[in-house]
Amino acid sequence: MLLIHCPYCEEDRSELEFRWAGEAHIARPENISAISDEEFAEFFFLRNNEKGLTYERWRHIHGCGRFFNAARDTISDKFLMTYKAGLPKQPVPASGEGETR
Amino acid sequence: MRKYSVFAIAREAMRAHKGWDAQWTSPEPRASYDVIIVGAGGHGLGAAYYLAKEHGITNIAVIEKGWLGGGNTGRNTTIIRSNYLYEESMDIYEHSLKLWEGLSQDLNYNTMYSPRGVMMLSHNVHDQQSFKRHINANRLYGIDNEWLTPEQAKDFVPVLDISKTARYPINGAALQRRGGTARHDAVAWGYARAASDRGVHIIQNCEVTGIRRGPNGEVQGVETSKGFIGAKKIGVSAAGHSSVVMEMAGVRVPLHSNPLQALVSEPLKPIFPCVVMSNTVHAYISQSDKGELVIGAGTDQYNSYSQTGGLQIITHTLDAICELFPIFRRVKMMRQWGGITDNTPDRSPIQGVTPVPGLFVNCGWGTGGFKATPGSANLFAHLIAKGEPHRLAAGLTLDRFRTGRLIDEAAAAAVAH
Amino acid sequence: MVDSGANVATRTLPLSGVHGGSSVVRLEAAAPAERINLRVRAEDVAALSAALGVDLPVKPKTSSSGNGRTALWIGPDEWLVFGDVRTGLVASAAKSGALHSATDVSHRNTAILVSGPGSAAAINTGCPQDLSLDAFPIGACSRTLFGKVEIVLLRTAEDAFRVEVWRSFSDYAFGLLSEGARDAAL
Amino acid sequence: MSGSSNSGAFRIKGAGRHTPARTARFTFDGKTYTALEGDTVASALLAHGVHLLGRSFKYHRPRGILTAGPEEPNALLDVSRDAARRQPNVRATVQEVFDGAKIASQNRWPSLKYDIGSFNDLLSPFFAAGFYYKTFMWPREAWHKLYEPIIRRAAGLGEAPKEGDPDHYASRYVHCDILIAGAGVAGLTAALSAAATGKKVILVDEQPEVGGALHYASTTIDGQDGYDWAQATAAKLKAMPNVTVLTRTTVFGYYNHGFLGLTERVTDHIALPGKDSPRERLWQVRAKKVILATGSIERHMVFANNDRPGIMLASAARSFLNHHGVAVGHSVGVYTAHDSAYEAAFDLKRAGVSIAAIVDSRSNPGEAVLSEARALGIDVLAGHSVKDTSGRLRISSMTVVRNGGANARKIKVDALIVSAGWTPSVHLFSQSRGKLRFDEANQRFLPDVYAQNSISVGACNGTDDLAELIDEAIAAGGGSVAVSGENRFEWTGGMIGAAEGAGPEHAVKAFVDFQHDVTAKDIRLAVREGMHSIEHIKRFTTNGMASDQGKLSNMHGLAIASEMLGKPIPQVGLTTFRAPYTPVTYGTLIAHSRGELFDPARKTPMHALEAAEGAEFEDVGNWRRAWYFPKRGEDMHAAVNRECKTVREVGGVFDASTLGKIEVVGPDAAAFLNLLYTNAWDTLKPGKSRYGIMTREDGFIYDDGVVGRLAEDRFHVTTTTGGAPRVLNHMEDYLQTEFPHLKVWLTSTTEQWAVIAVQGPKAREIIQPFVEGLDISNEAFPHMSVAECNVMGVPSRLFRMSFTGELGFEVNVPADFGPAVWKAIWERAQSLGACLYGTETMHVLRAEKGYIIVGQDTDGTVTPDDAGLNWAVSKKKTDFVGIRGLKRPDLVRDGRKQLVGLLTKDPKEVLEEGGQIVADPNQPKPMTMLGHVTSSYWSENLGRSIAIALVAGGRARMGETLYVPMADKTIAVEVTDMVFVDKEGGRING
Repeated sequence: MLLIHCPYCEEDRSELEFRWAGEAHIARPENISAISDEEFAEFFFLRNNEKGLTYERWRHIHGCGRFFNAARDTISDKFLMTYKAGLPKQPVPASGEGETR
Repeated sequence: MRKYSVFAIAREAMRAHKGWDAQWTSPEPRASYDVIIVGAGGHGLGAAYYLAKEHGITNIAVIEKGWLGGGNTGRNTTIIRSNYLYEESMDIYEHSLKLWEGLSQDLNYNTMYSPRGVMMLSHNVHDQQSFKRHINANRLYGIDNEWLTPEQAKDFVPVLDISKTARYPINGAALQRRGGTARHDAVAWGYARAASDRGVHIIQNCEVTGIRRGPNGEVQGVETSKGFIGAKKIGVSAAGHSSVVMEMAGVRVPLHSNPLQALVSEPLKPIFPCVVMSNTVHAYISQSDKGELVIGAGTDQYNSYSQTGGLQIITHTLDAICELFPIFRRVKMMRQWGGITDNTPDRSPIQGVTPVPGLFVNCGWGTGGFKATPGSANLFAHLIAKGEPHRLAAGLTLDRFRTGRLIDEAAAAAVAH
Repeated sequence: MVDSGANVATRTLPLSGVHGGSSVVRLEAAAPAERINLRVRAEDVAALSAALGVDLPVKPKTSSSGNGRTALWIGPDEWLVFGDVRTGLVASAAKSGALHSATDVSHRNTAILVSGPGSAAAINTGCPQDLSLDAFPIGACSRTLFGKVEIVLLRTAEDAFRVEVWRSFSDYAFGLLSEGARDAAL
Repeated sequence: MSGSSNSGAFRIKGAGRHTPARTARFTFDGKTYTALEGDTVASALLAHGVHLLGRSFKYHRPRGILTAGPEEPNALLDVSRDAARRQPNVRATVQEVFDGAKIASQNRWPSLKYDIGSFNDLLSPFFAAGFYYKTFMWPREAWHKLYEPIIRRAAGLGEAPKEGDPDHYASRYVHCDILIAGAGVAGLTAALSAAATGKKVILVDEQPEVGGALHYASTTIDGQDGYDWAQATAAKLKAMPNVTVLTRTTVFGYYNHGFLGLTERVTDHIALPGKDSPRERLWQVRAKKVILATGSIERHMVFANNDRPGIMLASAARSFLNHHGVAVGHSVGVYTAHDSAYEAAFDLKRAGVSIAAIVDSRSNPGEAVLSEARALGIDVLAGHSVKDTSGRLRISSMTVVRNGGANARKIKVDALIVSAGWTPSVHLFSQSRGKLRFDEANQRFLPDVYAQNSISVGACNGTDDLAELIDEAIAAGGGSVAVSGENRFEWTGGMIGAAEGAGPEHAVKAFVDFQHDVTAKDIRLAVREGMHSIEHIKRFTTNGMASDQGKLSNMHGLAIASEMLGKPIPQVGLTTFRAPYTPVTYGTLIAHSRGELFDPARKTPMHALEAAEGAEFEDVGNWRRAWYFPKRGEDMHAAVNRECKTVREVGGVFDASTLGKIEVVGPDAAAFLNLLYTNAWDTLKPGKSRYGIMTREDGFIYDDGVVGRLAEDRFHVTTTTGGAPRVLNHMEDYLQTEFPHLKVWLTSTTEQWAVIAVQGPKAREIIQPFVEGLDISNEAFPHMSVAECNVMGVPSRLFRMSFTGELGFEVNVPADFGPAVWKAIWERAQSLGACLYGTETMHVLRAEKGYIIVGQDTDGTVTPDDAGLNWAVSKKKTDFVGIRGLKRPDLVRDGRKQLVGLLTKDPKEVLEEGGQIVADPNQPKPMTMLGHVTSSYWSENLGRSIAIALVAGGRARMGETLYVPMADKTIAVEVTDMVFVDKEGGRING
């Protein structure tokens, strides 16, 4: 069960309160009715599915209700950061591999 | 290859089983092959086997970053059925089921295909409408699937609770008697042994890191952790990692990789005779030959390559199982694990040519990969050998996402397992 | 409008008369309340606060009370405001003259009052949030999950909470709270 | 030796920590025994000299007690309180005895002593690892019909319970700063240190009391006996407000982001549990930091016939003696490769037990233990091995040979204690996704790279020295405390893999995994057959896959494989440790989520009134909806026929409260709806409503419903019952992320309103007296009007709308007023001859009018045009969600499936919903199917059946005859339009 920092509630909350909402920073084309079939397929279906750093959306559906963005490593499932919807893609530090103790 | 039989076992028993050969060899890679298949799961190994057996192509390498059969082939709940709704699905899963029926004999390896029946529980009018739609379509297509009353369902699975006071009472069930289970490791190992025997190289612990392309964009081979290996044709069958491998050739595929969890109980004496699934309460269960209750849990909501998932997925599955079978509340979970499923937007697979000459793809099997293994492998072999899809797999192309001609089993019938 | 009369409807609360709990937790249905879901942009918060007579809190997870009304921060532009019946919340909000959305949800929600030393433990039987006083002090509030239903939780005292829940989920919430109350007493 | 006579002949006076006067009686396989309170089933039976407790999985070999803890692979029993409270596969070494317990052995028939299944042991040459992959293939059907049932019957261990579980379980979420797993020396010390910082600490241990290895070890801490120090420390910790100490609690899973699952056994050790007490409690902990102090587990020696009852780990024998006061035999042999077993021998010797010999496979045991052994007069055979044992149901002798020598001698023993050294318990570390490294010097895996905020201390971290361990634990806790300790002996030694005594590989059974009967030769066979990865070996032999999950066997198996392969251990690999650490009861994981609390059953405000009127209900999503209202003697068919007739002829009252409702408010409300629905909304005037269709970007119908405009800036949107939450989520998604510039807000009001639909010719007459301040005549309030008004003194919303084709109203009143208004309306309706009707009649009436139900007549692949609703797709709008998806090639091609009506040639024939449609019923299979029946009913109003279907090119097939082939007959149908009743639509105006 993930622990997710909601940038609106400014607090870490259990994954149970959230719903994943797909890849982030995919803007709906302004001129959507004019794009080609290929462009539509790209917009609607194609996703990066990164192994490693991914930018994704979550909704704090059982909390403040806001959609927001997150940067997460899909290998470790670690969140590198979360930030509010509408902000551009944020640069993140490289995902740590863990440490020896 | 030494033939397996009860007589061979008896002979070996007399001499402490010293005479068995390795089931497959572990050769160093050649400089190049006619065909390279990326991914030594059941689909990849099977495709190599059928290329050798049915298409006369034996200069093949199956390249695997881990160990063969170690991905979803060895991590699933081994359910086999073919009672899907759309013709494209029925074609491929029924082709697969027919191959399952003779697979042990074909491979000379007991894959333990056990047609103990797959029963899908109906809990409400909507389920009933959907199941009958499937049953009728299956019947007209020549696939067995029948409607049972609650009492008939209980006759088939005596531990089923069909009381009207249940939170979601059962109002009937669909049963495919030819559906069932098989032994997952045996499928990978059986294909590996049979392919290896026909000269196929299985290269384990070798990670593909790039796909080299020629002047016309055609494939030339793969860069790997063991160096460059040339190939005229490349078939990618890498399940949850298909996005990653296809990206190396610059081809994007519409996939999400999600953790899918499963669990087994401690071993119990036989109590559960078949496979039971319920879409309404989201659970499926069977009992392995060792006596473990094998329970498929849900998919975690986010994409991940971590092969782990949240405890809440497990608990939500178990509460559904125990609601259907209250006698199991005192049973214990012995082991839980996760795999990575590769899911397409319409939850149906992609198998076909790609924009890159010589590159073929087989992915997106989601939760249906195991049951499809022989059929998918067989048709993938055809695709690679002929350069175009077999009639039975013609609808599984990438192009459907452009045209909108989806095969949306999920939309038609809740979650497809 | 609540007066009895031949042709005047009477009110039936979803958890009417229900109570329960254990030696350390008391569970009871709250009195009927008037509630609005209020949506306001940041620049209009002051105007709405003034009109309602209660400061709309802008810090996450906080609430404020005034003039018999309580406002809970739900989201960055969302509040749940409640008060006694016939307090006229929608009309008050309208007087602000500022852009907003006030939707009457008086009957959508019902509330369960949880009190006693075992309250937090009872709620934690189904709520994944940290309800220690440090993390969830008096006056803290949050929309969250309770078992399989959504609730809005408000801490009204060190050992007292108000659980707001949609009416059709109230039986479930009360049932699970009862289980939690029983376990909290052990 | 003289033991307490009633609690067992092997009870040693003065030994152990139980009170002799406090006894409990239980039965084992029907025979009654007396135990002492605090005994485990294992210690209680051993006290009576009972060693034979079970049969193995495959060969049905007699098995005893190997361990004293949760790693036990052999002694799995069936424990019951009563018939319903029966638990299979319980570890005798964990289960505490309670008065009245009924305990039985498993996996044997007819009895534990004479088990027919043990015939398998004689056939074992045939049953080599993986033999089943090589045979049972002929004839084809024989696997499922013949061989598999035999294998299944032989396999499995315990019997599943036969009755539903009457016990209940609890669950709690909890947060802490530091969770400490394990309360041995390391865990307790870390807890003291952590507690001193004032942080919130949870200390967890799986045993009934804290102490871990201090239960048996000769350790002195702070000048006190170690066990006593542990109890005093626990008491001190429990008294601190920031510390929680949980015993009988197992950390079974270490998941993502500091989330851990714990299971607490609350009543399984109590004779008469209180009725409010849960059997077990699930703790779901979110910890900021985790200190793993999980200790280590002793390994057995791998040699021939090392599985006989009476053979057990040395540390287990010590626990039974020092904690429970039970000697494991009269004449005990020792076979070891590690110093620790010597201490067990010393303790036993001092308690008066004869030590036959210490057989040490090493030629150089630790000096300290050697001299102590000499001092106690114990015979030590260093550089020797046990090459075999004998004894049918219990060990009677061991055969000892000098390493490399030939002359074997038999030594009589009634118990043999063994130790091959200790395996650090890195399970939780590994579950947390930490990476292990191989400690070559000590042949063990240790924590290396941490993936979460955790730290391993003590034996699980490979820290053997007590002073170092204490320092490590204090540092991990972060506080400053002083603890000092001393062990009597420092231990050396240890081995993994087959011991000398494993003998020639083909001749003997030297068990690696006891429960699954995996022997050293099975692992060697796997390697020979090409299994070179430990995962392959594990799966091929099933080593480590039994219910103990390889706690004893994994390292041995790995070492044997490594030797066979000639590869160092890290290259062969280590299988991953998966949760749970020990098996966890489903009931605990589920906790309250059962019965009424399994899934909330949502009921409308009028539910109780409807039930009182005799309603049958159906499940629609989470909702319970009134399905039909049978009168005395009516079946569903009769009731629905009557309701259908009455609504069309007089009127009916229907509970429509479950429909989703969303309040859309703001100056841009119409603009927003324009983007979310295919229809145009800016043209809708306040006071009017309109049927809307929502598509997603792909152009397929997602939801539908009537939308009323209450004011310029306020809409009352309705959705389907099942679609309400996802439609709101879909709208919020677009509003927040694609159209955030729009000034509009959304609020769910589904449950704010009770909705009472009144339909039929007398609908207006029925509601008229209750409506205040509104003219509801056809002229003033025509079809698709909406208004705010008072109903019975309550501010309400009145819709003029119809899902039946009749004159109709939907009265929305605030939900708490629903029952009163419903009652009043129903009383009047009844007096006018109208009826109550449920969802089934609603379905029939709407089908008679050709109104679709999204989710039944459409399935996520249907466009508005397919559904004949193209009129609802605005041609003027330049944008709405779905506008582009709708134009894709496959969505505009000819021959798509379209909704049409079907009339059976035989009017009495009612089609099956889900029936498939073909043009030529005589074609061979697989047939070409044109579509399917989506809705089908008997229409009492028409005196015939009606149906709606999706048919390829359907609208171009009007009048065509098609066929619906069923299993027993073929039904001919004619394609028609979808409106079966009142094609002109006049009835809607009454």
